Amino acid sequence: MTATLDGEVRPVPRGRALRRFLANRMAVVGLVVLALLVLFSVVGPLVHPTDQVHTNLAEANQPPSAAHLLGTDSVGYDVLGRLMQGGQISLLVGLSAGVLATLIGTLWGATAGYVGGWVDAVMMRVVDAGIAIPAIFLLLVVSAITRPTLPLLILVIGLVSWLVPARLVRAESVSLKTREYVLAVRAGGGTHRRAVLRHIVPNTIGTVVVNATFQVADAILLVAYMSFLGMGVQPPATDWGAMLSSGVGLVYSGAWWLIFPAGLAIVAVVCAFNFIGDGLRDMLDVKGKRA
Amino acid sequence: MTTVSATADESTAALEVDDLHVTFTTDEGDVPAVRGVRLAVARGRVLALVGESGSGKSVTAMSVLGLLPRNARTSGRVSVGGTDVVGLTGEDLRRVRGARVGMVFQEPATALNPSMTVGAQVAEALRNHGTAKDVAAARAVELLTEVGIPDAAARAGRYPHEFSGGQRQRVVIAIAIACEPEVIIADEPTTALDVTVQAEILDLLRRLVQERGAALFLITHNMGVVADIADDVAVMYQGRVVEQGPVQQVLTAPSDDYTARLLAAVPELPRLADEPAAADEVAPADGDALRLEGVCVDYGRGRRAFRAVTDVDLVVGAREIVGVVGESGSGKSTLARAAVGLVPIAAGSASVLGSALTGHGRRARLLRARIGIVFQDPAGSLDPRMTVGESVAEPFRMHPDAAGRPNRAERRTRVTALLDAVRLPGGTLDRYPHELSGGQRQRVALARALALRPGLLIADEPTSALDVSVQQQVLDVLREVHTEFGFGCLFISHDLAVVHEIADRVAVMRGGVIVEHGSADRVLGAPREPYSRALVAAAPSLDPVEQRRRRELRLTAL
Amino acid sequence: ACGSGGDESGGDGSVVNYALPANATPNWILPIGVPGTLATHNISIYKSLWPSLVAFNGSTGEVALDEAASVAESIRWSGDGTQVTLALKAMSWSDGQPVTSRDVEFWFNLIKAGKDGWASYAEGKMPDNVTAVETPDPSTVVLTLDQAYNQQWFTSTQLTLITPLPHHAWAKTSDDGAVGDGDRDPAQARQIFDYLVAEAEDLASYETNPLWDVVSGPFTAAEYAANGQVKLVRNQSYDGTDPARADEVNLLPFTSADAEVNAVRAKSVDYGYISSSALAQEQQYTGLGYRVEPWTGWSVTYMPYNFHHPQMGAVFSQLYVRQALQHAVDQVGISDVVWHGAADPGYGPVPQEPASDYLSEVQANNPYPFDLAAATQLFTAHGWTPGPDGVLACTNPGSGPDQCGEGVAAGTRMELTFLVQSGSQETDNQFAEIQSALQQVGVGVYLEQAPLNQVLSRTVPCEAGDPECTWQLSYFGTAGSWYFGAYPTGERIFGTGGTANFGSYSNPEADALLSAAVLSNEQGTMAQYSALLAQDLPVMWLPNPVYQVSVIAEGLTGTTQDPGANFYPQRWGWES
Amino acid sequence: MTTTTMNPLLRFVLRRTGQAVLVVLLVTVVVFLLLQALPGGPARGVLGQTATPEQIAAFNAANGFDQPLPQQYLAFLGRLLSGDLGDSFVMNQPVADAIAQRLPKTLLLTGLSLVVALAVALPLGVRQAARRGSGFDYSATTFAVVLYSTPSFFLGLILIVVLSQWLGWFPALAPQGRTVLGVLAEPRALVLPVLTGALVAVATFSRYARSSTIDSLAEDYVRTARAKGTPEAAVLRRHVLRNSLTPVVAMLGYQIPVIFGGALVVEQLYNYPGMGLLFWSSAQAGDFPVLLGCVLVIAIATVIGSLLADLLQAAIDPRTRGGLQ
Ligand SMILES: Nc1ncnc2c1ncn2[C@@H]1O[C@H](COP(=O)(O)OP(=O)(O)OP(=O)(O)O)[C@@H](O)[C@H]1O
Ligand SMILES: Nc1ncnc2c1ncn2[C@@H]1O[C@H](COP(=O)(O)OP(=O)(O)OP(=O)(O)O)[C@@H](O)[C@H]1O
Ligand SMILES: [Mg+2]
Ligand SMILES: [Mg+2]
Ligand code: NI
Repeated sequence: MTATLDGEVRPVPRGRALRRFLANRMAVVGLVVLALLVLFSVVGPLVHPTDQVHTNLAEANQPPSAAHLLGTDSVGYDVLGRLMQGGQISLLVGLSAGVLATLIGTLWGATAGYVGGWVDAVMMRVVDAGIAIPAIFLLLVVSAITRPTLPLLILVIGLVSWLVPARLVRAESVSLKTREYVLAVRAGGGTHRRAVLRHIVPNTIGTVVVNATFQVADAILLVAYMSFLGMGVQPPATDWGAMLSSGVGLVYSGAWWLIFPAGLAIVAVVCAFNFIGDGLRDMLDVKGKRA
Repeated sequence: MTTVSATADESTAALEVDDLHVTFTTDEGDVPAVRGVRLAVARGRVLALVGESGSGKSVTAMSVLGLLPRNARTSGRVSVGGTDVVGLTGEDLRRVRGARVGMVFQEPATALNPSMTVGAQVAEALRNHGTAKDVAAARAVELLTEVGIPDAAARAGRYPHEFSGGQRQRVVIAIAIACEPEVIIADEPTTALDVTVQAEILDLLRRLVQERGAALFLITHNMGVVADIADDVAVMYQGRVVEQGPVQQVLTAPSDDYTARLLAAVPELPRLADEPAAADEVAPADGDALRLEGVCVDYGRGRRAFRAVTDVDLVVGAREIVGVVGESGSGKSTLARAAVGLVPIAAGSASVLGSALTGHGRRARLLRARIGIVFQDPAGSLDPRMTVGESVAEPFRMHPDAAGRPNRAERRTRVTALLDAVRLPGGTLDRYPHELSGGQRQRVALARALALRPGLLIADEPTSALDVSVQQQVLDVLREVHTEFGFGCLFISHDLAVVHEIADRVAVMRGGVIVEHGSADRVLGAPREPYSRALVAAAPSLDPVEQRRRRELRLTAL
Repeated sequence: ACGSGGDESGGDGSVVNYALPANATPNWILPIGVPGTLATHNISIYKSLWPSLVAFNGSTGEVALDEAASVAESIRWSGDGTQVTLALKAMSWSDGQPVTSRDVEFWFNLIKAGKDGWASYAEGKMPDNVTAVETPDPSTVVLTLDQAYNQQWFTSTQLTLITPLPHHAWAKTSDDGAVGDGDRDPAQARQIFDYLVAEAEDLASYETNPLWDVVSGPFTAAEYAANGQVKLVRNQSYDGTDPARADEVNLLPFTSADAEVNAVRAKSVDYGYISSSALAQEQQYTGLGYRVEPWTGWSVTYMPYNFHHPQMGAVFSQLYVRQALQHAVDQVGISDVVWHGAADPGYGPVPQEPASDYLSEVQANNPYPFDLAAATQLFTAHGWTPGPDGVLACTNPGSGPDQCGEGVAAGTRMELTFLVQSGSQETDNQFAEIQSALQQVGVGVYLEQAPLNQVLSRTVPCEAGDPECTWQLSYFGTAGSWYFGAYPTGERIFGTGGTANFGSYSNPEADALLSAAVLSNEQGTMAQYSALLAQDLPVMWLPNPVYQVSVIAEGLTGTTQDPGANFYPQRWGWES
Repeated sequence: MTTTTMNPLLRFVLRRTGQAVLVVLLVTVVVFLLLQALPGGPARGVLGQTATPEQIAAFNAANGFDQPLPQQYLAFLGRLLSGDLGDSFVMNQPVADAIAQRLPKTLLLTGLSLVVALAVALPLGVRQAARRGSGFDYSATTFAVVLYSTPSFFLGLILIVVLSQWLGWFPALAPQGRTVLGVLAEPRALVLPVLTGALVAVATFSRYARSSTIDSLAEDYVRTARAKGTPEAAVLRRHVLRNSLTPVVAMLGYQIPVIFGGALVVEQLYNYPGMGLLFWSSAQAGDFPVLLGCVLVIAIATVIGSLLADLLQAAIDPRTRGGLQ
């Protein structure tokens, strides 16, 4: 009787999930775009070396030309080169802070929802309190008492943004923990850790992935807001968010090269992450019926 | 049995399936689930489809209403009352669904919307086809009463998770028959039901067929049910119909080899004795695997509180198999859950393998490692995001010490061996639960429960979705493992024959209390309590003569 | 109101809509400011309701006595310079009562009793320097001073503080209290002062409180909402020399400069502002029917050195260091490129725009022009050599002429932290440029950015041991670091112990000049002072940004922009 | 167990209210400590550069900044209990007045944005999931992501340039009425601010709705619903939507406090002084009483929001109702 299905079902090679990911064409496009952006930011400066340390007021505010493909900004930096340099920071901060926030938030929320009772109450009230203290204010204080460094920046952004995923995941966790497969783990003597990490968290993946992509976008933009408060990256370094927010003031001035390249880069990276997220979701989502 | 002409004109077939092929595209390639099935049911007749678990019965049924998942490719012809439904889409298809063809799904646990009251879900079936809102609501309560939900008016406002497995199944049946469709497709409609309710449901379905001239397409693995209700039988094996014909002929003189094997595997209850036998208390031998004393379980709190189990004493010996039978909703599953601490015990005490099962500490976990559990609903108890292999291997990873710290390869070997033991092919290892048939999932759950050679096995309907031949094999495995390692087992089933076959002792539950218990032979052969007698009498027999006797007995007993 | 307005201003709409600065909401109506209420929009509004006795401002293009706006007809000094006699114009309050010398005396009585609650009070200045106030007749006030002062200074900074208040309506201590001469008793005067301040603290009641209806100015406040919306309408009984030209002036609050620009582009304001970066696109606004006029402030902009900083204080005390740093600031480039021309280079303590007698040649000619080579040269000549990372370090300590200087330890690195106000693109760019230039000289610069309020809170005069003495250089000048009164003395910012001398700069020579500028009438003191500080660099001089870049609807006249950043709504009107 | 007769819902609400008080207290303590961490203190920032040391000392004494921190906090609590939020340092207004003036306006604007966003996002996300992988799905996703990744200050500016400056359809300034009624009197002027607030939220909600709808669509009960002949639209509406709401509702609870921060951009761009701006400017100006008042209001709103979200969630998923007890 074993033969019945043996003929029909070949043993699965590893990388089944990978294939499922690759089957999502948009996800692959996203991955390629992301790779290109990383290349652009990391390898780009080698191909297109520009002085991103010294200002050059004599060459400021130039529209695109052969010498400066994307023109220069208001202190004379080459915008293309600046885009590359800003990309390094934006990508790094966006990714790391997004991952950090998602990790903390997911674990926190899953645990709270799973354990329930007063532990849940305490953990979620902490989240409430965290949400109630507006991030702007925290940033203001942090910026007043520290000197921003890149790791600190990532940490701070991660720490102000884990609250949302925590809430989201907790909501799902509360309903997932009543599923029989979670009961089965508990009844079988599985640790709480296993129930949370292996059963609850993976089943919130759809929400988590969506949120993670938002976190990346948020982190990139938050750096821009933080520069406004004086907690951004230390000049002459820059990031896409800061480039965009400084360019926005020029919207009526026709200096499109100071607005749109940075804006497009942000949109591109967030879109790429989103489609990658969808792909990841497909990869981990076994039930979804793919067309 | 049936007064309607047994030789209805072929052309008036209410449901006709012709050369149906269904192939699933999966990551590992194509799975041909149905290969050229040809079937027909006329109005007023009952066609029973039996066959091996995973042979394509459910897939065939679902293709009628175009409900297969998107990775299925279908070809062939399916017509309902002359209309070809395979090509239908949109509004045309919708008008057939529910109104002309009613469908009862195999797994009732997941078939109901968890966030909608049961009454609303029944009423929706009516409203979809033009019934006014309040009329539909009133009719929904009637339907729920009809399928035997007690206190239907009040319970219509409850949510599915507040119902027992059997009750949910009845809700699904109520939905299917709501619009009095011309064709009723019932996929294992009575698996989760105890025999008394099963009999009532069969009566209900029979009435629908007889009085309203509906055609019933019944998928079941219960040969007793087939004998009881079917006019014609089709036998499926590996995606093909291997034999088809009138019930008498197929059951008594099977022409196909597989059919013969299938029939041979049907367990039979002993003839019901006319007089109850004297009580016999067999004391369990060496120590006990499970001891329940005065256990009470409540659901809800305050005014909504509901006592599901009342003052139950039950002992399962260390090497003993104790069967629990009884009415659907009588608290069997609740008792099992209470035994392993999944629901809190309101009063009384429970001890497992000699110690109380409390907390989540290391000691409790080690104790739990020695408990195997098969939940009633296999679909719900498997993590949808884990492959079968991962699910079955999970106990090894949860209790590496108890499992002897197997590495990856060892785990895989052992999982393969376990799957083999429950007669699942090795290829199942890398599939996800939703890619399996109901019976296959159930066996996965059993394999997982046996993974660590438990000292106590709680098996809640472990074979309800299996065809008798596989069931036979699985029971054999269970017995083998039992004799080899000797564990105590709480075996919950509504299939009295199966219980009789495997259990040493049997407890009969009703309304949350154990009404009778004693040796399997005595309780199932010569029960003392009227309820037990009615229960045993309700169990269908393969033998049409015996079956008639039982039905009469049951009617007098009630 | 429309009927009577037409004759003065002509044109159809005798209404002018004026955009207040972003996030500035008028919230103080009483012409006696208490601390925290001295924003120029508050002052401008109450001055149009209650004009000062003496107005001295730049509303005519140069900073001078504004006779039209003054309540005083004439100012006469006694020979020894210790007595001033002021004659009042024949004017009346809006309720018909005449404006008299008693109203001036009333002001003195209140201020003397409540000076510690008065925001403009500084010890030894008004009213301490007035020993007697006499009112020989209703239209004459004689002030006796404690000593002779520089008359220019006294007129422009002290007399301007005096505002005739409606004694007949305000000299009471409760809403329905009796009006009397209680103010002549200091204790009662204090009660009246407190009562008026308390009434003014109830912003929600401004529109209904009858106190504020008695005005002497060209306008009355028809609306004064808590959200900052103020509507001034012509005071129908005004009989002074500075009547309102428009019937109605709306002062519109804005939440941000962006929102304001949107309103400008929608032509819903007649007098607004744009960002300096928009100067490059001036024609966009002229196309909309506006003139674009940068509003230069009577101010200087700078970054104080903290001479008491525990490590760097000694370094900053070296003049050559300050000279080198100043050489690295490309003021012309920054003004033109970064500020798009909306800033003027500033080389010393006296505002350079508009030109005045106070400005010295030395300052005007910039003693330390942008010259990186000179900067480098100054460092190398004083024992600083670049380390492996390019940052200069003191390798030749000592106080000799070619050594680092007194107190500068060997190995001290030329690494500076600038505490800089955040939130302005121009400021960011300016410091990017300065950082880049200094880096080429071998000076490492760390830019620590924080909101203005933070910067101000942290920039305090301190002693080396104090915990708050951590700042080195501090910038709070996005809108100009310091606005002067009409007479630009800097005793408060550069005088030893001055309240706003954040960096604790101390130079006896400068102190002497500063006190002379206040006390003597000798010509040229201010210019001397200007030359001295332009050379001694008490702070790092930086380009002085304009107050705002105004856009003014074509046809709106009377909009000469006062460098003191006050506005005069009564002068605004439409060309016929 | 003694209160078994009490309505579980009521008990839940009561208990959560108790917790809410604790959260609010916790928040005020944290904020108090953070304020203390700000170097320099507010005096110079509030009084300006021209303030004399005497004025600064007087300011600090008047506001109790010269007292030890616990004492300051207790004084604050004491005032709070008597319903007094104190007076703003810079606005010449009691804090309660300032908040009372702006809170309704902010609630109005953001409430409208939220409603618009939900009305668009839910159907959009559900439809996307139903047609997963189609061109419609991809373009809607791209659209949502582009919207989301465009900072709202930029998005708002683009809306203004296009819809107001070029096309002249809507004014670029929000209604300037002083009261909520005054605001409502200018519906046309409300369009752009509401749209700006809504667009970002549309992106967020539609993505979550899509994701969880995909999960729900794969459930067996959807098959059951179809088998009874439920029209596809009703399947989505009755069976799928509700079970997909979990993350959206969780977001919603969080959205209430976000309103105050997120409204800032809209308020700045469209000249609509509300809570966001109040908080922002008081944080920038060191206006501690207003800051504390805002934080208090935000904390209360947060707790109410998360309470409502939890209640809503229980209403949506009866399985979790046990959690209420
Ligand atoms: N979505 C799917 N993807 C891939 N294979 C599937 C899928 N659904 C079902 N199958 C396979 O199709 C075959 C037929 O399944 P079906 O559910 O029809 O079995 P069945 O006869 O109803 O069995 P049972 O009695 O156990 O319910 C099985 O081998 C099953 O594994
Ligand atoms: N979570 C719950 N909340 C409220 N009532 C419940 C809940 N679970 C079960 N019940 C009720 O408790 C009773 C016993 O349920 P249980 O599941 O133990 O029955 P069972 O004997 O296993 O029935 P079946 O054979 O149909 O599976 C039923 O009446 C059921 O409706
Ligand atoms: Mg099946
Ligand atoms: Mg059960
Ligand atoms: Ni525990």
